[in-house]
Amino acid sequence: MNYLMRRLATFPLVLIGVSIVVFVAIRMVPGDSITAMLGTEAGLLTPQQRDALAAYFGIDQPWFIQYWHWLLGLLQGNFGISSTYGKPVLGVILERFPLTLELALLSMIIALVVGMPAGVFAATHNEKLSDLGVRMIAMIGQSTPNFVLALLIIYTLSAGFGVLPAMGEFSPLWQDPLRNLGQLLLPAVTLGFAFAASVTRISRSAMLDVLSDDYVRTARSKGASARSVIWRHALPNALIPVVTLSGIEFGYLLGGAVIVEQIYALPGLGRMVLDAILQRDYALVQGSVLFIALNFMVVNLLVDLTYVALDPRIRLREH
Amino acid sequence: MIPLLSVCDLRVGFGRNPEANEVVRSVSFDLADGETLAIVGESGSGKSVTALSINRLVDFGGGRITGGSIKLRRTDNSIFDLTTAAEPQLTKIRGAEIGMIFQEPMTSLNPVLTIGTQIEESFRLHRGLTGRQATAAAKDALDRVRIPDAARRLKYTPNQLSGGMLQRVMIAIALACNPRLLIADEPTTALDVTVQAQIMALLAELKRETGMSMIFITHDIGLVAGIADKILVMQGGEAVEQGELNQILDNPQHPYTKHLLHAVPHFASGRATRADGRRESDRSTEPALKVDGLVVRFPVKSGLFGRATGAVHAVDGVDFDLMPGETLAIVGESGSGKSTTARAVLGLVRSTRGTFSARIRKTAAGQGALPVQMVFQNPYASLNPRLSIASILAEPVIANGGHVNAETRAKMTTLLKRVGLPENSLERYPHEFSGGQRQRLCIARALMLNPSVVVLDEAVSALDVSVQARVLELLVDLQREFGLAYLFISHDMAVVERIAHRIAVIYAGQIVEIGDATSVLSQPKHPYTKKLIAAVPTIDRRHERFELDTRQVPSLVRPLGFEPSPAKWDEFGPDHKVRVEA
Amino acid sequence: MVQHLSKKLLSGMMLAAMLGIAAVPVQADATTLHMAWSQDATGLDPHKQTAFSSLRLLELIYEPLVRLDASLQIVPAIADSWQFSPDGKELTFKLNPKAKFQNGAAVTSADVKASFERILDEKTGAAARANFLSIASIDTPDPATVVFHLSQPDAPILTAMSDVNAAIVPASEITAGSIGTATVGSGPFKLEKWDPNSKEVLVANKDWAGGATGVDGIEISVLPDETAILAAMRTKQIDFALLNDPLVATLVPKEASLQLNRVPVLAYHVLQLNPSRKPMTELKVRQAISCAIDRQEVLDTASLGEGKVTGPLTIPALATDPSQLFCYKRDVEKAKQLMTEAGYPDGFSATVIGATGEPPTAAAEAQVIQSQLAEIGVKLDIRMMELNVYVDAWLKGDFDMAIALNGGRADPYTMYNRYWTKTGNLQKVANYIDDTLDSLMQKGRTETDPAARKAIFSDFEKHITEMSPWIWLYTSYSYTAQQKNVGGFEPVPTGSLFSLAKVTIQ
Amino acid sequence: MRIFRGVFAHTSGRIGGAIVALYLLLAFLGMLGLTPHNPLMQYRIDRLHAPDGAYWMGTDLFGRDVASRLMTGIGQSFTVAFFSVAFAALAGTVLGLAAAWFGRRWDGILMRIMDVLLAFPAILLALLIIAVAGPGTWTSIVAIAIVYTPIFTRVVRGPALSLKAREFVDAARTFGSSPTYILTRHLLLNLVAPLTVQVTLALAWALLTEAGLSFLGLGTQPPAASLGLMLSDSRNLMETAPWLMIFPGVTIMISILGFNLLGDALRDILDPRMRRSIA
Repeated sequence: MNYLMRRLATFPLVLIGVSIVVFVAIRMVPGDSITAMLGTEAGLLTPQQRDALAAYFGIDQPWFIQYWHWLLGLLQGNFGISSTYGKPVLGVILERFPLTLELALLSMIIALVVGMPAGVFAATHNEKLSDLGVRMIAMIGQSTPNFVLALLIIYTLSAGFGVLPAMGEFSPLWQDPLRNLGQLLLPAVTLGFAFAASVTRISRSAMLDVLSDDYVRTARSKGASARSVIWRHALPNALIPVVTLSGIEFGYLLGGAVIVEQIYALPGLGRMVLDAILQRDYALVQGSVLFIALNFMVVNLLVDLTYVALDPRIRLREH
Repeated sequence: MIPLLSVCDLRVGFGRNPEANEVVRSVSFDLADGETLAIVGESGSGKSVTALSINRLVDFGGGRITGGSIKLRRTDNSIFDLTTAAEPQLTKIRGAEIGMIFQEPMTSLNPVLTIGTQIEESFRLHRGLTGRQATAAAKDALDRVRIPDAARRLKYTPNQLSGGMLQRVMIAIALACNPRLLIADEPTTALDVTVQAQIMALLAELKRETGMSMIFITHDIGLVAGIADKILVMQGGEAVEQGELNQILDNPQHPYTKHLLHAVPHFASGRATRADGRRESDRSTEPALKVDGLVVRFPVKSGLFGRATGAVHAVDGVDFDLMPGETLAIVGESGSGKSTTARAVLGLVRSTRGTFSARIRKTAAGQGALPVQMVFQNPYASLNPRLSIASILAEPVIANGGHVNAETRAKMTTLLKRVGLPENSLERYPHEFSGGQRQRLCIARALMLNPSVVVLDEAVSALDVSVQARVLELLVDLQREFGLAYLFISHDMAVVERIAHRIAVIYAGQIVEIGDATSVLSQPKHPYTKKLIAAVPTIDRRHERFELDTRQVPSLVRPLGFEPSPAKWDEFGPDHKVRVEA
Repeated sequence: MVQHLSKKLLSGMMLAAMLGIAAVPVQADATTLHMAWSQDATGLDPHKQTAFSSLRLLELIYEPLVRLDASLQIVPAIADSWQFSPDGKELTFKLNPKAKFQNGAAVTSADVKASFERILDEKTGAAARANFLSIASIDTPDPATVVFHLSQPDAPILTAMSDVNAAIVPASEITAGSIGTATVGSGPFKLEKWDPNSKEVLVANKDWAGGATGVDGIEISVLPDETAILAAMRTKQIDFALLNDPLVATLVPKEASLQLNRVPVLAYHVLQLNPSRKPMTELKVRQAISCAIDRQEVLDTASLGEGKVTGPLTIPALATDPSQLFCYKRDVEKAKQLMTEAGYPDGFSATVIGATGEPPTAAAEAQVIQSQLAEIGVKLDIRMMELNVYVDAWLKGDFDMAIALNGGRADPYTMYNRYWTKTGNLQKVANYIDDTLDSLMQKGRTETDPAARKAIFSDFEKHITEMSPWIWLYTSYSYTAQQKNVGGFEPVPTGSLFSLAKVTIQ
Repeated sequence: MRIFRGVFAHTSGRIGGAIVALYLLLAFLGMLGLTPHNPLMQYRIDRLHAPDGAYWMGTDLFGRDVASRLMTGIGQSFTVAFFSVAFAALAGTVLGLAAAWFGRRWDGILMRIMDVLLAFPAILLALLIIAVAGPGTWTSIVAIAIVYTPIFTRVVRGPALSLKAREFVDAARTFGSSPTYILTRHLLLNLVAPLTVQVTLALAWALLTEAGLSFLGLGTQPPAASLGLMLSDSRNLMETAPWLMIFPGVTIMISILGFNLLGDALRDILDPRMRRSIA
């Protein structure tokens, strides 16, 4: 409990760090909301017009004053107004978040459902031909850039089979589950492929480590069968690295998968932030980076809590 | 009567070519019902591999039985050859007919499962018990190994129990289905001496209760005196001698057995202490090291802001002095504060209070000298694996502003030769040396700076018994030659007896008894010292029955500001005093 | 058990996916046009937005007083008719009495006046204000009549008024300050939903003065990857799409069910030199660069030949045959000669900037030019930048050379006065002006006789290509792709999608 | 030397080592200009030429030889990967050692800063850095390096903390060895093994990241070739000229495969945990 409180107490600190970095960085990037809206036509503006637009976009003051106002707003739960969406930032983020969350979850499910059994299989067939096969596939999975895989999938499906997941508008799971799954399955497979490969590799090596541990020998000395040794005794102990990896990967996915969202035209967080940066939608960039960072930290905390649930030896301590 | 187990010409090999890589060569023995066979040997003797071959767990460690037979008489009196059995048959025999316990109770239990689940599994596998029945059986099993409050402990996970408790749990698991054969592979090596005595007592009692046979594997021939009927001595993969207990102990034939019995330290209740270098009574010389009122406390923090709410009183008011050429042994069990005392003397932990004074002796010009040096317990961890021996030996010199010149090199070579290492060692790396050799390196390194005091923190504990003896000899020689004072930290009474002039017994951070080695060992006065000495296995005490004692070491965590009451001492003889317990 | 379960779960998911995929092409609502583009509108204020996609979207919602047809002739929109006074200083519009805003109110002269006053108000920040600076005052004699009083004769102002940046918005919305959040136009479609960078939903405006629309609605999806747009068209998810990249567009005709529409546009690809930077300060250096570039090859490589080599004037009615312009036929020898004369026989090094993906051919153009200029010893360093970063550098004139795709206008004065007049807002980007250019532009502005104007601008074109501050390269096509059952779309050089109002689906 | 022998004795080490060596050779030849054609030469009449005897892997949109560009592209991609990982490893090592050594407050501050960097979505962090500094080889290197620094910091800090508690460090303190000596000889020297493994695996990731950045137009600048840039340039020509995607795609996959295999082998050889179980 204390640990939890202390971990949570570091959150604001890190978030303030993240927000300052993003606040300054995005303002250091040449170009601003005005050029983002007007492009080269911005050159036609008179100084008065520019000032009026700067005031409109709220970028007419030094950055630290802007930051102060933004921080004050944040304390009241106000993330600001997105200049492209003309809506409160938090609302925009929350609209995009379900897709990103679902995509991340689906990818992780695919990765775990495929990767863990494959890893266990490879570990129990250590150095046999089947192990080498699994490892080779996993290696290829880890080595394929996801945009290559995405483009190949899209091309094969549309040119070869004349089908394609619905693009553009996203159907939330609770509105049209079938359409939703149809939309997200292929992106999830695209992301899940490399993810599954990592899970395979890490569960294989974790299993190999664990299988040489003393308590596995104890289990065998009790007369436990090979299957029971693997699934009951070894696997729970091999889960920690798998959880760590999945947690990190999941945390990253919650930040949005920019490239895959771009190719599959999914309105997720990643593309939203990218567009927000390109359109110099400062409030949206700040809000969403903060949101993503918070998610990442929460996922990390959950991973740590999972450790405790998985392994009673682990006590929650700093570091 | 057909023996329960008959091992004949057993050969076991490892690797891709097991025939060429045999670690057990032609071992044969018989074991009758209710009999206990002790297999004694040092590391690499093949004793554990022999044991693991019996229930064929050796298969999972990459080993293969390359020849011979292991015949087990099953419950229905049929004879079954384990060497050719298939895995499904073996799973029926393991646990049901052959139980096994291992050296490291801390790692031998599955850390993520409750001990209840782990005990129940045996009943589930071999008795078909499930649910409440299994739980009840598990509770009975814990009761049987004398674990108090068994019902509650079933829900514990291994990390919540001490090593001794865990070894009892292991025994409960191994004996759950009343196997007729128990293989115990160094079951007490990782445990404190008093806990070891408890486990030995328990095993002896259970054996009497159940009439099972036992194979007891150990490196400590003294330990088996109390429990074995027969002894098999192994060396280099071969059985060099076997026979009845008394015959082996009293009339050994093989030179190796003799060596084990005589050259190796065995506890002799103060009869084997050193005759040389006794403390002189006039006390005119200045001590090499004097420790006064040493206190080491570690804050216990809790709460959101990590405020200290208490302190672990690791060392709580320790005083002693150490004369040049003298060895003071500090003995105690794990957690008693003996290592912390040593580390505080070296400045590795910050002492909360207390003073040290160490005598700096005159050294050759240009070479700085730190008066106190240390040799650590684990020779594998105390040498940086990435540095050559030359760099390792040069480090203390460099650290004290010296240079690696011809003089330094000459000193290195001399010291290496003096500690008995080959001359070409300088260019080699630690991994090329055995444990004993590494410990010699550590000693040489400690001597590079001409210290007046060497702290030896369990310096021989990690070594094989015969190596131990030789390193102890070296230490004694060096002490005489250089007039070194040793602060010798150890839990092992037999070792302490061989090297100490004086002994300080430490318990819960305080010295409870200190004095002349012979006096303390032969006439212990403090109850804790008595208990400690009583627990030490010796060849002399054959078939002695130990009392079971389940008391735990008291907690050292005290509230903030707690101060122990000042010590009162009873004097027994000229150099022997004992703390008076309040 | 675990393996078994997971297999079941997987096959269930696969099934669901297949169903989901299969369900998509079957569209129940046949009169909705499913459209896709790769870049979304950036905002909804018709006076402020200048991005291509924003204009294309707003054109369907808002109407200006007049608009341009496919041959760039001015045709009625909100205004039925218009008239310049003889001295050219008064412009009178008669409004279409049927014109109605989507809130039901009629479009009146007061709305027109309010709209233009909003554009002219510096607080609005309307970029188009620069085109209307000659408006001295606006009179509204009656609800259907608007009179613009001009401070000087301004022939191009009418063309400028055809832009959606001069759209007429309700005066009431201006007062309410809701322009840009609520979209109340008088155009053929109403914006029902806008989910930026994802989707727009447009529904037909039943009250539109132009009559009934061909479809009941348009759903625009943003598919950022054009390859994916093509893939979506193959599977009939999308009926109509806007394409930017000629590499993708040229694949469309290979699909039997798809049709590619292309039309030469007014926008031009150009290599902008910065004559304020050495050695581009030297006329001969600039001319050498012009001579060293094979414009046709740039076009052939970067755009797969999809386009036409052009001079500065891209308006078909005014354009000069490029072969008559200075060095439009590559002449490396002459270029080398010029370089030597300018004192750079060994060439020089310079940096060329370009915007990533804007246009998609920018990087390719830069690379071809780099390779061509290498032949006369000019070592180009290419720096591709994110669009906004590029715009920032471009507006500051902070570049040696820039690859650009600059927008065209139906009137040459509106198109170029910002660069090539002494008072042009973007003089600091162009960094080159001479008296000839300035006076030709001023003459062109006031001249109303088409033949005389053509002569003036022809001189302008010849002069500027010879001075070579910029190297005009080519105009490309605007591409739209459609299913063959979509009918009635008429592409126009401005890139306007206004004719979607009359598109039908068979 | 021991490592080389170890790699050679290890099956996947042999394959991985061979792949990496082959790539280095190709990159080296590319740098020396020993390519079948000039990688920048635009053979205008042979634009989008399918692979044949003259152009083994075909030509691109500009008529440049794909095989030659791949050779220099490998050099470019490897340069980005090597330098970014080197910088990240260097910075991570210094920071990780500092955090472990100074402990307490400094550890807290440093690790919070790393948390800030880690909590930032990696690709966005790279994107912002590149947007601020302008794209280019060095910017990519710095961006990728910054993204990886916290990872290396963690990789170093953990083992450094446990090394700090090892007996040979205690021993060094009892001699009075200077912190510099302990940090370099006792900590750093023993961190070489885990760092080597992490570096090899990070190289694979850096190659992928470079490809991703190029896909977003933020990586290597034309006309220089990098594997990622070639791949991303090919996407709209996937149907017209599939070889433009296939060859760089396969090249990048095999290179990452090579680093992964090598990394696995090094882990097997260098990881004391693995060695213990073999012994």
